[in-house]
Amino acid sequence: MSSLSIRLPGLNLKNPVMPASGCFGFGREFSQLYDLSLLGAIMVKATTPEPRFGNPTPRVAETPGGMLNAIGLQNPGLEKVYHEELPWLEQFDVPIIANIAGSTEDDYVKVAEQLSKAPNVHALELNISCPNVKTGGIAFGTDPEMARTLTKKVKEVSDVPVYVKLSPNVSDIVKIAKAVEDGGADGLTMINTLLGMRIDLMTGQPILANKTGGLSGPSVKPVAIRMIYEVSQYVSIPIIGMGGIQSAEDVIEFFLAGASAAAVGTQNFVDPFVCPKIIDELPELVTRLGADHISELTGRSWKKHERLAYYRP
Amino acid sequence: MSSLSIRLPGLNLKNPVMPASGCFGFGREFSQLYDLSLLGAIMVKATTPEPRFGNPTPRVAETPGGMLNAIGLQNPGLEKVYHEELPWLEQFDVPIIANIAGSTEDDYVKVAEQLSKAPNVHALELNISCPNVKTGGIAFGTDPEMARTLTKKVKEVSDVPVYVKLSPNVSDIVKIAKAVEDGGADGLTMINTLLGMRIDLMTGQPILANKTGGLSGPSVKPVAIRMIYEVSQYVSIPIIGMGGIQSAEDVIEFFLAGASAAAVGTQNFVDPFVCPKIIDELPELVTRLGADHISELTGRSWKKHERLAYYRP
Amino acid sequence: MITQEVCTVVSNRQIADSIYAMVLSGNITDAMDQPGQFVHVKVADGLDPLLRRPISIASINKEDRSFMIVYRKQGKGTSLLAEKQSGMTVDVLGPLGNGFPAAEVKPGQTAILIGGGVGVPPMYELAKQLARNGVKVISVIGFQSEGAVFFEQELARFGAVYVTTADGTYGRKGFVTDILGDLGTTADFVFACGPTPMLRAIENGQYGAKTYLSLEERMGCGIGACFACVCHTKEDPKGFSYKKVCSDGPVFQAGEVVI
Amino acid sequence: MITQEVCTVVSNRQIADSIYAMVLSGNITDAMDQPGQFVHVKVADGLDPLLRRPISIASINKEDRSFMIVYRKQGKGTSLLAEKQSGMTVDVLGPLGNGFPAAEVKPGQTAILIGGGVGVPPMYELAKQLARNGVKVISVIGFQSEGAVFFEQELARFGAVYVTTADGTYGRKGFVTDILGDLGTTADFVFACGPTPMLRAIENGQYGAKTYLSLEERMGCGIGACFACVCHTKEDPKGFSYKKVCSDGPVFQAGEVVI
Ligand SMILES: Cc1cc2nc3c(=O)[nH]c(=O)nc-3n(C[C@H](O)[C@H](O)[C@H](O)COP(=O)(O)OP(=O)(O)OC[C@H]3O[C@@H](n4cnc5c(N)ncnc54)[C@H](O)[C@@H]3O)c2cc1C
Ligand SMILES: Cc1cc2nc3c(=O)[nH]c(=O)nc-3n(C[C@H](O)[C@H](O)[C@H](O)COP(=O)(O)OP(=O)(O)OC[C@H]3O[C@@H](n4cnc5c(N)ncnc54)[C@H](O)[C@@H]3O)c2cc1C
Ligand SMILES: Cc1cc2nc3c(=O)[nH]c(=O)nc-3n(C[C@H](O)[C@H](O)[C@H](O)COP(=O)(O)O)c2cc1C
Ligand SMILES: Cc1cc2nc3c(=O)[nH]c(=O)nc-3n(C[C@H](O)[C@H](O)[C@H](O)COP(=O)(O)O)c2cc1C
Ligand code: FES
Ligand code: FES
Repeated sequence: MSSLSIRLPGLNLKNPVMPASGCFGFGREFSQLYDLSLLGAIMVKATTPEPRFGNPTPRVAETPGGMLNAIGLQNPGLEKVYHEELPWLEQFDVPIIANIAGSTEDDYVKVAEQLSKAPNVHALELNISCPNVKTGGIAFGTDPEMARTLTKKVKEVSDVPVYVKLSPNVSDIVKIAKAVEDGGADGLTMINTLLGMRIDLMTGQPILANKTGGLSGPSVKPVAIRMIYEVSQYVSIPIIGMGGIQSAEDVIEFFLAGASAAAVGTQNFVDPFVCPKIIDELPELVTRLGADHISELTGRSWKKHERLAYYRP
Repeated sequence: MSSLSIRLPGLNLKNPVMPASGCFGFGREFSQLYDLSLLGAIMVKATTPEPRFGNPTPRVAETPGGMLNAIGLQNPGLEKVYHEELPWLEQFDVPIIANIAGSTEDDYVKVAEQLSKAPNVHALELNISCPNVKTGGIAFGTDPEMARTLTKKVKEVSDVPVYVKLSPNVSDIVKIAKAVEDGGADGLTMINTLLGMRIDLMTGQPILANKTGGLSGPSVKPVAIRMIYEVSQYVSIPIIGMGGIQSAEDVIEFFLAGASAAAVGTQNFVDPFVCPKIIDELPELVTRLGADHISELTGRSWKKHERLAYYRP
Repeated sequence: MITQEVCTVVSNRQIADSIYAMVLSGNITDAMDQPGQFVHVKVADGLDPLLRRPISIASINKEDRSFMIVYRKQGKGTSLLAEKQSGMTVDVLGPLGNGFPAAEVKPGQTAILIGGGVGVPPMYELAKQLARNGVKVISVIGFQSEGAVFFEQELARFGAVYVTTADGTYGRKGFVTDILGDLGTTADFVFACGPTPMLRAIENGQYGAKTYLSLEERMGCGIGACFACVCHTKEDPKGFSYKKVCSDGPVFQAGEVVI
Repeated sequence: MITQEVCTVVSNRQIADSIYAMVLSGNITDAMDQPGQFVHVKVADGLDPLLRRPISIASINKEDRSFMIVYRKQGKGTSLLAEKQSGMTVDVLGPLGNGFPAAEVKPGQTAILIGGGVGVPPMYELAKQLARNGVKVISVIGFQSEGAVFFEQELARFGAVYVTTADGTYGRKGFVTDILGDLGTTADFVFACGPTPMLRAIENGQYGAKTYLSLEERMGCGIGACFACVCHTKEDPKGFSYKKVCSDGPVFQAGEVVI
C-alpha cells in the first residue's frame, strides 16, 4: 500500500491530491498535458440546472500573492455535464467530485439528484460559498440554518456522499461547519474564496466587471489553515483542504492543520503540472517527516501525539 | 492650500497618511529615523487600563505576501501612556489617534475617558477587532449590538471624536459599520487583521505561540478595498483605510474605494521610511489623476462622476 | 502540443518607446506554427507576480529553435521581463490558442495585415508566412506617436507598409482605418490585431472578403480551463453560447464572436 | 545612527556546509561599532519574501567601508541571499541593537567567546576588537559536524580555539559546555551566541565573572516598534516588565532576562 492512498466517504483515492473546482474545467484541457488518471480525484466545475454564461469580462485580476475571479458559475448546464462531460471523463481511472450550485434549494436538489447517478461521480461538493453570483451561492454559506437545511435536502436525494464547501467570509466558521455536519454532510471542503476587489487607477473603476471577486492563491493560505485548524477540532467528518496550495509542503501544512486530503486551485494556472508534481514529491516528504502514511499527519498540530521526527529540508 | 490637507472629525491633517496602530509603537523608535511632524497623524499602539505583557513569543510569522502577528496588546498601561508616552509625543506637530482596547466595556470607557483628555490626542480609535486576545477585542467587533453599545458608552465619556476600528472577520461588514455609526461613531478605521495561522513542518505545530494570529500586509489589500468599497456606500461617516498599503498608488486605491485617509501598518517594517516617501509622492500622483485635491478621489469607484483623466504611469 | 519549458533569453532589446523585443530559445519552437498563437509567460519565480502573462509570438525561427516576442513595458510583469538579460531564463507555456489561418490564403491573393500598437508583433510572422506562399501582403500599422513605431522595416520586406500615428508625428495622422478607407484595394483576406475599438471598426468596415481578428482578454489559465476569457458568440449575443479567447481564439473570424 | 542603505555585494562565497560569507560595502559601516549588533536585510525587492531578515554583523572594515555577514542557507530569504553575486545589491537597515560591551573588558583580562553554529559569526568581530585591546581571548565554538565548521582559523589569530561537533566528526565530540567544564580558567568575561539551550547551559554554568548572551527571536520591525521580540526580565518573570531583543538586546547580561 502506498503511503498516499486515502479512504474518505465515497472516495477511494490513490492519493489525496486533486484539482479544485473551477480551476480545471471538466478536465479536457489538462488531459492534453498529462494523464488525468494520476490524480487522486477531480473536482469539476460547478454545475447548475441550466447553462450559464456567467459574468461579463474582465473576470480575473491579479493581486499581491493571489488573484480575484468573478467567473459567475459559467457552465454548460446539468444536461450537458451529465450526458457529455462526465461520460468523457470515464476514460480515466479517477473518481469525480461533482460541484453543485444553484440559485434556489430546488436547483441544488435537482443537480445533486441527477449528477449523483453518474457512474464516475463518487461524491458531490455542495458549493454554498460562491461569492460571484447574485442569488444563492454564498447566501447559503453564511447562514447556518440555511446551510443545514440545504445539506439535508441534498443528502435525501443523493446516491453518493455529500461534501459541503464552506465560505471563509463568515464570522464563525465552526458554527457553519457544525450546522452542515448536523444536516448530514459526509465531509467538508474548505475554503472557497475570500471576497475582494481591485481598483484600476487608470479608470478609477474596479478591474472586474462584476466589481467584487473571489480571492484565491497563496495569499489566502493562512486563513485556510486557521479555519481548517479550528473546524477539524469541532467536527468529526473529514475535510478536503484548499486555499493557496503551491507545493507538497503546503499539502502537508493542510494535513497538519486537520485536512484529510487537499485540492489545488489557482496554482494550476501558474504551473499546469503542479498536481502530478506534488503527487510525485509527497511520498519522500511524508517519510522525511517520520510518518509511514500521510493520514498520520492529519490534525497533528492539535492532536496529542509524539513530536514529529526532525524535518530536514 | 496643499492638495493633501484633509479635515476629518477632530482631525485637521496636513496629509492623509499615518502609521497604523501597533506598527509604530508610540513613535520613539521611528523618531530616530525621521521627523514625525511630517506625518498626517499617528495611530499609537493599543492602550489598556493595566499594563500588559501580551502573548508568548514567537509572535510573528511570515506568510505569502503578508505576515501574522499575535502580539496580544502588549502595552505599558493607561497611566504610563497618559503620563509618559503622550507627553513625549507633544514635541511633534502631529495629531495623535489613541487606540483603545480592553477586556470589558468598563476597560474601554476608562481608557477612552482619560486618553481623550490628553492635549495631543485628537481622536480615539476603538479597537474592537483585535484577534489576538482571549477576552474583549474581536468579540465586540463581530456582534453588531455589542459594537453599537460600546461605541455609545465610549462616545459619552470621550472629549474627542471616536473612530471605530472594524474587524474583517465577519460575514457582513456593512451591518457592523451601520451599528457603530448608529452608536454615534464619528468615523471608521478599517481593516484590522484577518485571522490566520501558519504551521511549521519541522515541529508540526503552529509557528505562533498563540497559535492563531492576525494577517496583515499586501495579501489582505483586496479584502480591505472590497470592504471599504461596500461600507463607504452605506455609511455617512468617513473611513480611514488600511490593509496592505505599500505605496502612493495603494493609498489612491483606498481613496477610490471610499477612504478619506489612509494608514500604513506592516510596510513600516519592510521600509521604515515608507510614510514620508508616500507623502512625498502623493501630490504628483493626485495631479496625474486629474484631481486638484486628493479628497476628490474619495469614493470615485462608485460615485457618479466624470471619468478620471488618463493615467500615465 | 502545448509544452512548458524554461527557455533561455538569447537577446532582449528596446526597439521603440517602452517596446522590447526578446528572443528566446527552446524546443518549444518545434510545436510553433501558426502566426497569431501566443505564449503564456511566467516572468519571475515565486509570488511576485503570480500569474503568467499572455504575449503573442512575433516570429518563429525553426532552424535555431528560437522565437521572438515583442512587448510593451507596462505593469509589473512586463517591467520584470524588460530587465532580463541574455542567458537568463523565462518559463514559457505554449504555443497556445488558434492563430491566423495563413494556409487558407492562396498564392496570388491579397492580404491586408493590420496591427495597432502591441497588436503589430504577430503580423510579422504572419507576413513572413504569407509572403513565403506567394501572397501579396499589404501592412497597415498604427501607433500613438513617432517614438512608438516599430517593425516598419521588418514588414516592408514582405510588401507595402502604411504607418499611422494618432498624433501625426510620423506617417499619416489618424488611425489605421483612415488608410484602409483610402486603399481602394479589395483584399481577399484581412487580418488584424490591436485594441478593441480598432477591431470593431475593422469588422464594420468590411475591408476584405474574409476578415480575421485577434482578441485580447485578461486570462487565468491560458489553456481553456478557467473560463476567465470568454466572449459571446454573434449568433447568440445574450445567451450562454461562448468562445474562449485563449483556446478557441485569440483569432476569430469577423462575425463569429461579439467584440 | 540607524540607516537604510542599498549596499553592494563585494563577495559572497560558501565557507562550510550551507554556510555563506557575504561582504557588503556601503557608508552604513560608518555607524557600525559594537560587535554583536545586527543588520536587518531585505533580500529581494517586492513581496517575496516580504519581511527583512536579521543577521549579525560578523566583521567590520572601516577603511574600505565594508562589512561581513555569515549566514546559514535555510529558508526562502537566506536561499535568495546565497544566490547574490558580487555587484548585486542588498537593502540593509542597521546597525541595530546593542552588542557585546567589548570596551568593558580591560587589557590583560580573559574573555571566553562561545559560539554555536550561526552564533559563531559575531564572535569574529568581538575577538578582533578584544585582542586589539590586549584582552586574552579564548574561543569555544560548536557545530553539528565537520562539514559545518567555519571560522576556526580566523578566530585562532586572536587566541586559543576549541572546536566541538555534536557527532564527533571534528574536534571534541559533544557541546561547547563540555569544553567549558574542562577549561579550568576562570574568565573575567564570557560572551556567547547560539541556540537557546546552549545559552541556558552557559547561564547556569557561570563560567566567568560576567556573562553576556546574545538572544534570537522572530522579528517584525527590528527597531523596537512592533513588540514582536520581547522577553520577560528575570526580576519579574511573569509580570509585564520586558526587554526587546531587537533594540534592548540582542545582547543581555546573564540574569537580566528570561531565556
Ligand atoms: C492573446 C494575447 C496576446 C498578447 N500579446 C501581446 C504582445 O504581443 N505584446 C504585448 O505587449 N502585449 C500583449 N498582450 C497584452 C499583455 O498580456 C499585457 O500587456 C500584459 O499581460 C501586462 O502585464 P503587466 O504585468 O505588465 O501589467 P499589469 O497591469 O501589472 O498586469 C496585471 C494583470 O493584468 C493582466 N493584463 C494587463 N493588461 C492586459 C491586457 N492588455 N491583456 C490581457 N491581460 C492583461 C496581466 O496579464 C496580469 O494578470 C497580449 C494579450 C493577450 C490576451
Ligand atoms: C539578532 C539576530 C541575529 C542573527 N544572526 C544570524 C547570523 O549571523 N547568521 C545566520 O545564519 N542567522 C542569523 N540569525 C537567524 C536568521 O535571522 C534566520 O536564520 C533567518 O531569518 C532565516 O530566514 P529564511 O528566510 O532563510 O528562513 P524562513 O524560515 O523562510 O524565514 C521565515 C521567517 O522566520 C524568521 N526566522 C526564521 N528563523 C529565524 C531565526 N532563527 N531567528 C529569527 N527569525 C527567524 C525569518 O526572519 C522570516 O521572517 C539571527 C537572528 C537574530 C534574531
Ligand atoms: C477561476 C476560479 C474559478 C473557481 N470556480 C469555482 C467553482 O465553480 N466552484 C467552487 O466551488 N469553487 C470555485 N473556485 C474556488 C476554488 O475551487 C478554491 O476553493 C479556491 O480557489 C481556493 O483555492 P486556491 O487558492 O488553491 O485557488 C474557483 C476558483 C478560481 C480561481
Ligand atoms: C505587529 C502588529 C501589531 C498590531 N497592533 C495593533 C493594535 O495594537 N491595535 C490595532 O488596532 N491594530 C493593530 N494592528 C493592526 C494594524 O493597525 C492594521 O490594521 C493591520 O495591520 C492592517 O494594515 P497593514 O496591512 O498595513 O499592516 C497591528 C498590526 C501588526 C502587524
Ligand atoms: S484563460 Fe482560462 S479559459 Fe481562457
Ligand atoms: S522586532 Fe519589532 S520590537 Fe523587536
